[in-house]
Amino acid sequence: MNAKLAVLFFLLTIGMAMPILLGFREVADVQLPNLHTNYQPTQPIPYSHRLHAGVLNIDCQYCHTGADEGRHAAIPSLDTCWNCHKTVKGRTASAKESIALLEKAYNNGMGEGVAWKRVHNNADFVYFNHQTHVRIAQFIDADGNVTDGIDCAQCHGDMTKEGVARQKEQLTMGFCINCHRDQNQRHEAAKLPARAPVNACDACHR
Amino acid sequence: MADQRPDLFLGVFREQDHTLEATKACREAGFTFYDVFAPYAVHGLDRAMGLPFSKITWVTFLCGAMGCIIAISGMTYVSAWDWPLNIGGKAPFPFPAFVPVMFELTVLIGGLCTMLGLFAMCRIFPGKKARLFHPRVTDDRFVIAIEMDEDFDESKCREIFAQHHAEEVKQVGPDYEAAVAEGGAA
Amino acid sequence: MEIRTNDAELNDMPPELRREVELVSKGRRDFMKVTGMAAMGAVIAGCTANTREVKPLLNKVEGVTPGVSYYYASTCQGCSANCGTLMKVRDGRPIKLEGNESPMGGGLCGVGQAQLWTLYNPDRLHHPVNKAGEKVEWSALDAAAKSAVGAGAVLLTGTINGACGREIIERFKAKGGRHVAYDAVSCYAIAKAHGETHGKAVIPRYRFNEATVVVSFGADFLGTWLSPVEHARDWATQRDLKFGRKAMSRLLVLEARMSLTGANADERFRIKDSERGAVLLELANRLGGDFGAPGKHSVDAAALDKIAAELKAAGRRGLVVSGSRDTREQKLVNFINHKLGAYGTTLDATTPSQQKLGNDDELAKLLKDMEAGTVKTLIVWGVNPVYDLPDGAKFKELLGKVANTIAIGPRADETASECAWIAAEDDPLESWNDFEPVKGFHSLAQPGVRRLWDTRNGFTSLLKWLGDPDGNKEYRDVLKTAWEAGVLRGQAWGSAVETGYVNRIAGTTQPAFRDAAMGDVKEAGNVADTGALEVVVYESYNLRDGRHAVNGWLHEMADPMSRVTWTNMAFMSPTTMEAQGVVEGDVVEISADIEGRKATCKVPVMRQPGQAEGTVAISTGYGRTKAGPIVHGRGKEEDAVDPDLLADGVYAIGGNAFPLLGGKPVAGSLSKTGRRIKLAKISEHDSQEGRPILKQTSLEQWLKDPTSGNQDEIPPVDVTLWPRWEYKGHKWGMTIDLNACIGCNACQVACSIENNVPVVGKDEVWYRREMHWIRIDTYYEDNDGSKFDGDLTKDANPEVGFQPMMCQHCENAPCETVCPVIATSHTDEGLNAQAYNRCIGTRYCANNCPYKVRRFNWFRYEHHNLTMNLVLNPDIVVRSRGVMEKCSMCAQRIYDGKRAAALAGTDVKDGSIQPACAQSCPTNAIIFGDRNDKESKVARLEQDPRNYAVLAEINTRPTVTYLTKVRNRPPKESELVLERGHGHGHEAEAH
Amino acid sequence: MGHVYSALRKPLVHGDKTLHDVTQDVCSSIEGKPSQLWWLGFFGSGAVMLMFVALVAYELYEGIGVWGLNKTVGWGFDITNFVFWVGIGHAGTLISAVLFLFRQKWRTSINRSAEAMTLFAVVCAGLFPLIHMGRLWIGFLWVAPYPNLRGPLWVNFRSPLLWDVFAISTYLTISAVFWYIGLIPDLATVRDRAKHWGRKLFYGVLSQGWNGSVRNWNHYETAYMIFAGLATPLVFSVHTIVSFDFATSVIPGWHTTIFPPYFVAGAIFSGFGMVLTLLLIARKSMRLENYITLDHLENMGKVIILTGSLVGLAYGTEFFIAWYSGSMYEGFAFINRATGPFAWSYWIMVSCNVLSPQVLWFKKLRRSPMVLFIMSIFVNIGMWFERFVIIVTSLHRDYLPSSWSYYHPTWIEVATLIGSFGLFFWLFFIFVRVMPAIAFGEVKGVMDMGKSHGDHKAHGANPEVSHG
Repeated sequence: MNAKLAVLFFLLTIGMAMPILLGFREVADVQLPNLHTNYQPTQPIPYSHRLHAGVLNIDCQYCHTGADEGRHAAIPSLDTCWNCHKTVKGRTASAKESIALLEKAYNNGMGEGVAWKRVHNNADFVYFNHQTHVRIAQFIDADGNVTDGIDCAQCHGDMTKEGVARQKEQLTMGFCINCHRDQNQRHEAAKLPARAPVNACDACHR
Repeated sequence: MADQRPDLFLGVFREQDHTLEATKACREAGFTFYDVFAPYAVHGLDRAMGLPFSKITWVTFLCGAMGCIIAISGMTYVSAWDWPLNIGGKAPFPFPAFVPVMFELTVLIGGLCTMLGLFAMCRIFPGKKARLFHPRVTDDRFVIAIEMDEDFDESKCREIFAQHHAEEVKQVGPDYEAAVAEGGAA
Repeated sequence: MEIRTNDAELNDMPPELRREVELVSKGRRDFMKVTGMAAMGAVIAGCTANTREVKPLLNKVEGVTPGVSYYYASTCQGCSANCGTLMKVRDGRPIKLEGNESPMGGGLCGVGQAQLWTLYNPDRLHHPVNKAGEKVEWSALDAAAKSAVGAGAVLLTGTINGACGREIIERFKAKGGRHVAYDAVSCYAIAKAHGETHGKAVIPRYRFNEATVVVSFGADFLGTWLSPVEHARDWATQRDLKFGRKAMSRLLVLEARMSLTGANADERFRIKDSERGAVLLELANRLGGDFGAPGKHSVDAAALDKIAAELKAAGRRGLVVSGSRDTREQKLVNFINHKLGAYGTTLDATTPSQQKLGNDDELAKLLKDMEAGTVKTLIVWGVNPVYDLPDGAKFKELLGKVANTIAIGPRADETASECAWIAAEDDPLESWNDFEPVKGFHSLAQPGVRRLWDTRNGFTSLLKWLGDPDGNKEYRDVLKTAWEAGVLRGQAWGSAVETGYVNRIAGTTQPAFRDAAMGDVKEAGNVADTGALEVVVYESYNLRDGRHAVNGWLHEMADPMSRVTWTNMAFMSPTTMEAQGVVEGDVVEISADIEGRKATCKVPVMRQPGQAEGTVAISTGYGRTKAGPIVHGRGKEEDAVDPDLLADGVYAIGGNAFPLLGGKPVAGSLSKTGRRIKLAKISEHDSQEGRPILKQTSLEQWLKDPTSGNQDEIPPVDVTLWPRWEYKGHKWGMTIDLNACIGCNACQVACSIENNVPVVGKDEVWYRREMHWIRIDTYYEDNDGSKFDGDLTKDANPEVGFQPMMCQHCENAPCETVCPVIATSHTDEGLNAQAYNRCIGTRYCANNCPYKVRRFNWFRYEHHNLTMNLVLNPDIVVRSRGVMEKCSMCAQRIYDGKRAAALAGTDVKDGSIQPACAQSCPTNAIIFGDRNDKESKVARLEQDPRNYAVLAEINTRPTVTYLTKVRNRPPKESELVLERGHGHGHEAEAH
Repeated sequence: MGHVYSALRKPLVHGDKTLHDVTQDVCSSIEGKPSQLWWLGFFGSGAVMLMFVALVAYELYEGIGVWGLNKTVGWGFDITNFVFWVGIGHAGTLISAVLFLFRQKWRTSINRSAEAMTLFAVVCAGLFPLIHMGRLWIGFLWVAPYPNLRGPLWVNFRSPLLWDVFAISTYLTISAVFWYIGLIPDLATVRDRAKHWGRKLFYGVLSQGWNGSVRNWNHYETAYMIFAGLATPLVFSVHTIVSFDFATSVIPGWHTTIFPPYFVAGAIFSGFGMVLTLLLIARKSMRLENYITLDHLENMGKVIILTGSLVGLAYGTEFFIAWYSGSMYEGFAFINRATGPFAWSYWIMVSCNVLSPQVLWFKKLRRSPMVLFIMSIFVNIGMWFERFVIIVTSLHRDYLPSSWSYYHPTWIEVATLIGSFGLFFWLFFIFVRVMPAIAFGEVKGVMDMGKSHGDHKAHGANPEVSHG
């Protein structure tokens, strides 16, 4: 009886300590916006990546032009949309509705614009440059295939399968640094210059 | 279980020297000690009862060694294996820098485990009800509790107790859990 | 409203500024819409944590990618020098100003770079106002002005030298108007003297790169005089001993106060201003003049003989300059330069400087007319006479006699607020303009941002009031038309805008010297003694003539000599202080009787070793009363000024010295106010205590032994427990040539702007908590180069050395070892990186830094002002409270440079990456590069015997190294002729 | 097994006490109603403690800038207080553990309160590194090596500050365990005397059903000795590691190999000073003259003069080595200590730590509680200033003269120091009301010492023994 009580007590103590130990990582990081996997806010216009990027096979950088040119991939300006939707008015009722929303927002360049909700939010103290990753970096996959530029899907998931944009990965430091290390190892294995900064805090934090 | 346990024969003493001598005498007489109770650590009483040295030293040694190993392996993993950063131009495995933490973790884990080991060996834990064979056994009374088994000789025992100025001699039944006073006022 | 920080806990804060890039991309002219949208986004985002809104543009702006910086050439209007600038424009807003390499120089001083503060400071006029400060409509103002402008109207301005600008002034004159220009800190005496001696009233262009011996009589040409950045760069080319150069020029300075130029002098004589004429006269006598006996002065004859001999030996490569406001003294200077044959080499009167076109005589006439009541309309533009005229109080009175007063300006300053109307003017960074700082060199200014508020170009206002049709055009178009007509000569307008300047400098024969003009110079050599206390008023290094009193960066840029911020001071030599019975910090009233006018100025006393005895030097620019809340000396607006100080008439940021400015040397008197204030110093100690920190030698020694001055008593022993880390790719390094550093602080301001370093205010600086990542250490040394014992009363004429000090990026960094959380570690490219967001603020690293270059965020410094926050660099985080920060060697620029090289498919070229400090340095003292690239400058300089690391003996192995300072100390009689062969000047030019 | 002590030894407990008297004497202070003096002390120190809390809250809200630190002097009162309190915390464990191992039986009457003092001093000490961090709210998490989302980023085991984290937390834990283990039998006594159910429950839970079994005493005594054995190197290691904060740095005046023994001697010195202060107050106010005898005080006086002289020797050695090293920075740092802007603090330190203990060479003064009390206050002040001198005067003028500066502490820092004393005494007042302040279980074990053997009926007073 007493022995049982003793065991119970010790289990209780450990049981109480565990959430505290586990809580450490949560408390420290829970507020970071970059952890929201499956974050899929309702957008003012229910734009479908599956339709545009998947079915219609439009290249990511047709709209997200900045990814190739600078730090920000950027949400396209509305004239990019209007370029096609001037003529493409949609077949289904929901598509027509969405395009009408776009038309209203754009209004021949005089509209109110669209306030999209950001899906991928890196913490502010992290510097990330799309151009470096999309245009300069070399990517080697697990099978050793080398590609110039990293496919958007590596971080953003396969948007051709998503409707409204959704966050796939937890964009944590661990996510970044582990990829950098893997890539450097694969580059070294392939006798290519390993250029992903690993031991360089100032690459992202400055 | 309780019905199989023998009755206990108790002698209550006021002086540590009397208790010590009585204990020795009881042991010479070949009685089985249930236990001896004292308000403070009386030197030699444990040996007089024939108790061996405590094994708790092993707990300390093993757990302390474990603490040291945890420290050195953990620090090596963190500093030299998981991410060998260049910090102040020092090597990824700067052993001298690890010594303080190795020592501290040895002491910490060794110490904490000793505490837990002590509680386990003494079978005490918070909430356990104290079983007192005399209300003032934690104040100024000493109690010798002899198991009334086949080696027990009551008259001899009474004689020993009386010889050593026992204040009180009594027998408690096999269900002594209920017979003894629980922790409380004198 | 907060700006985003590196603080994880604050991540639900509005994202408007760090993330505004997606909102912004309408190009640099659609700014207002963008700020409006950003603010809206902030409000929305503030309500729901972790939901951030992105509002893209309606139409993409061609050629502009969000988040990418573009550079635009322009012209600095921070002072009269009109240096070329490059504006770094990011998402429609300028975030950094840099020097534009041109025949006029390169690099940009601290004042020029700090102009961004003036642009974004919301404390300027947002719309036209009337005298009561009420908002008025442009139409009402225009109507009133139009009726007033015409015959008899007077336009009072500063220097206007642009081709288009002057043409518009001509149009104003053509309508019967009269134009009066003056400079608050005038060089009119030089022009006037040249008018008499050469028949051309011009200020010549000085070419210090041609001079091997420069003698300056109080002309602070490295600090503030005429075109300091250009002069500093030119002068430094003659001081360069890198890469095999073996000769350097001599600089001799005769002055009363210790100026930046004096601090860099090889030989310095302390003379009062009242002695200057006499010394000049005697020197002129020795160089072929015969102007009679000079008055008493303190320079002994042998020294003057030497100076004369040196100048003679230098011949046409000699140069004498003077900051005197006395025409006769300037004539003596002209005489000497003429005798040396310097016209045509070291100074050029045919392509004169047009940086100071003010005419003091006309100003005096205007004042007389105003007094007489004949001026009916006065337009004041770009000047602040109530503050900066010696008798500003009288001008204020006279303004009352003028029927129509209109001010054109960005602020309701002391003068504008007395005018009936203020036509709110654009900030220079919002408007088009043109300049011709040197005859034939045309420089364009273009806007970097759409107008923030409802303001207007000053020329447009003027044209509108003249009824000129050009008034309805964009000023850019007016400018373009004018340039196409006069300047471009067929060159495309676009290319001119791209380069920022058009160079049409063409010299002709120098005008002949007229000996007849020298008739009255004898009087200049016989000035009456000014007694116990002569007042020297000089232009301050940061606020200049007072127009930058609104600028926090400049307030916190320390005076290079005293390291004091946020105030001007009454500088006196320790002996004079003793004689006057004052100590440092005493607030004193300096008063003088100048031509019947009583003038006073209340300032705290500061000791200045090396100043002439019996003088007190006070800088201009301070004591502004209508320059916004910043005059309270605080970084924060809400803190009021200490009421006790106000009651005493002492503003926390000093007193106005302009009233003490006289045409002749001013005899002053000192009275104590009984108050003592705390001086906010960046550095308290003057001496390096004999420590080998700023290593130096003399040219003579160095020629004998190139390692002289750089021999350690105990050479550092390279002891290590572990093998060194190898740096395989790049290994960034920096070398600072102490010979080139003149202590101007341009690097410090550049760094603060590039890296979002906060301004902390006077009290915090007093606590020694300024945040500068780079500082200039000023050390005073005994004149013989021995240890300066700190007893300033004994060392009357010390030598001065400047040493830029920033994070040394030590290989064995003491700071890294002690950080418990790896907030700072070494990168693979040899830099000491600080991850602010990881820092928990134990400050152990700062304690353990032998160079004391780490800065802690003691509070959450001010970033609450949305408009001011537009200046922040989006590539750099704003550090949170409780976080350590320090120089990152501009990591953002290094990565940008590497990215650019990768895009081009090349290796990083030496010199293609420039940290902000190196970029801004007018003298190229800071050299950055890859130590692993054996061809790079830094790697080559590692072999230079002058190369050393500060505190090498503690084995921190810094990657920042210094080159020993070489002083060209007075030569012995026999060695007067140094290596001054022919082709010397060409060699300098090649640099 | 004998406890045949020499009759020549002086008794450790005075007065004519039986075992029950001891229990009665000690327990009465926690069983009756508290005295007015206690209430005064409790609320007085509580108010100061609240001031401490308020000031810390203000500092955390505004930023470290409310203190007078600057770019040159990054540590001032905060770390001075930390080292000071850690030093104080050393005497308790030392008295408990080291004297236990050396079989110094006189420790029994003071070890309990000394251990409690250790604990509270370490609590006060541990707070200062926490509140001196710029971002406390994440700092206390990030110094712990736990798996996190930052991938392979852990903590820096090269940093002495991290060693500190481990040392201080280990020390606090082991001290608390040691203290608690010692308390268990005494708590059982209190439990068995308790009448109120709440007290029964409280002491019952804490005493874990201890019933005086000799089988348990057997384990207990071994474990206690192990703890003493663990705590003794620990106590030396803690201040050694604290000294590493300075000794492993590059700052002249800090970078000194003498620091570990010097700090340990200083810690013992200051700890005994504080123990003496507290004991003398407790002895007088709680009438414990029979338990804390003049002999105890004299012994402590001897320890103080020993450690004080060690500290004095260290001061001299530092100067010698600074000169002998030939390093201009090192030499300057020490000359600056004695003659620079902070010379006043140096001379306060020297006079309090080296000069004032010299009076204890005289036996008469050593046995005078008043002299000892005044002296102990001097030692406390002097040892605080020792840390101040080491930290501030070394920092304020280090390598580059351009960065030299003065440190102007603000009233907030001074009040925070005073507030930490409030916290310390507040905890101590709670302790003396709640826990048996004297380890009577151990006192009972040494009561026979120096008493005549043979009379078993009553421990009568021995007329041959003077009561001092």
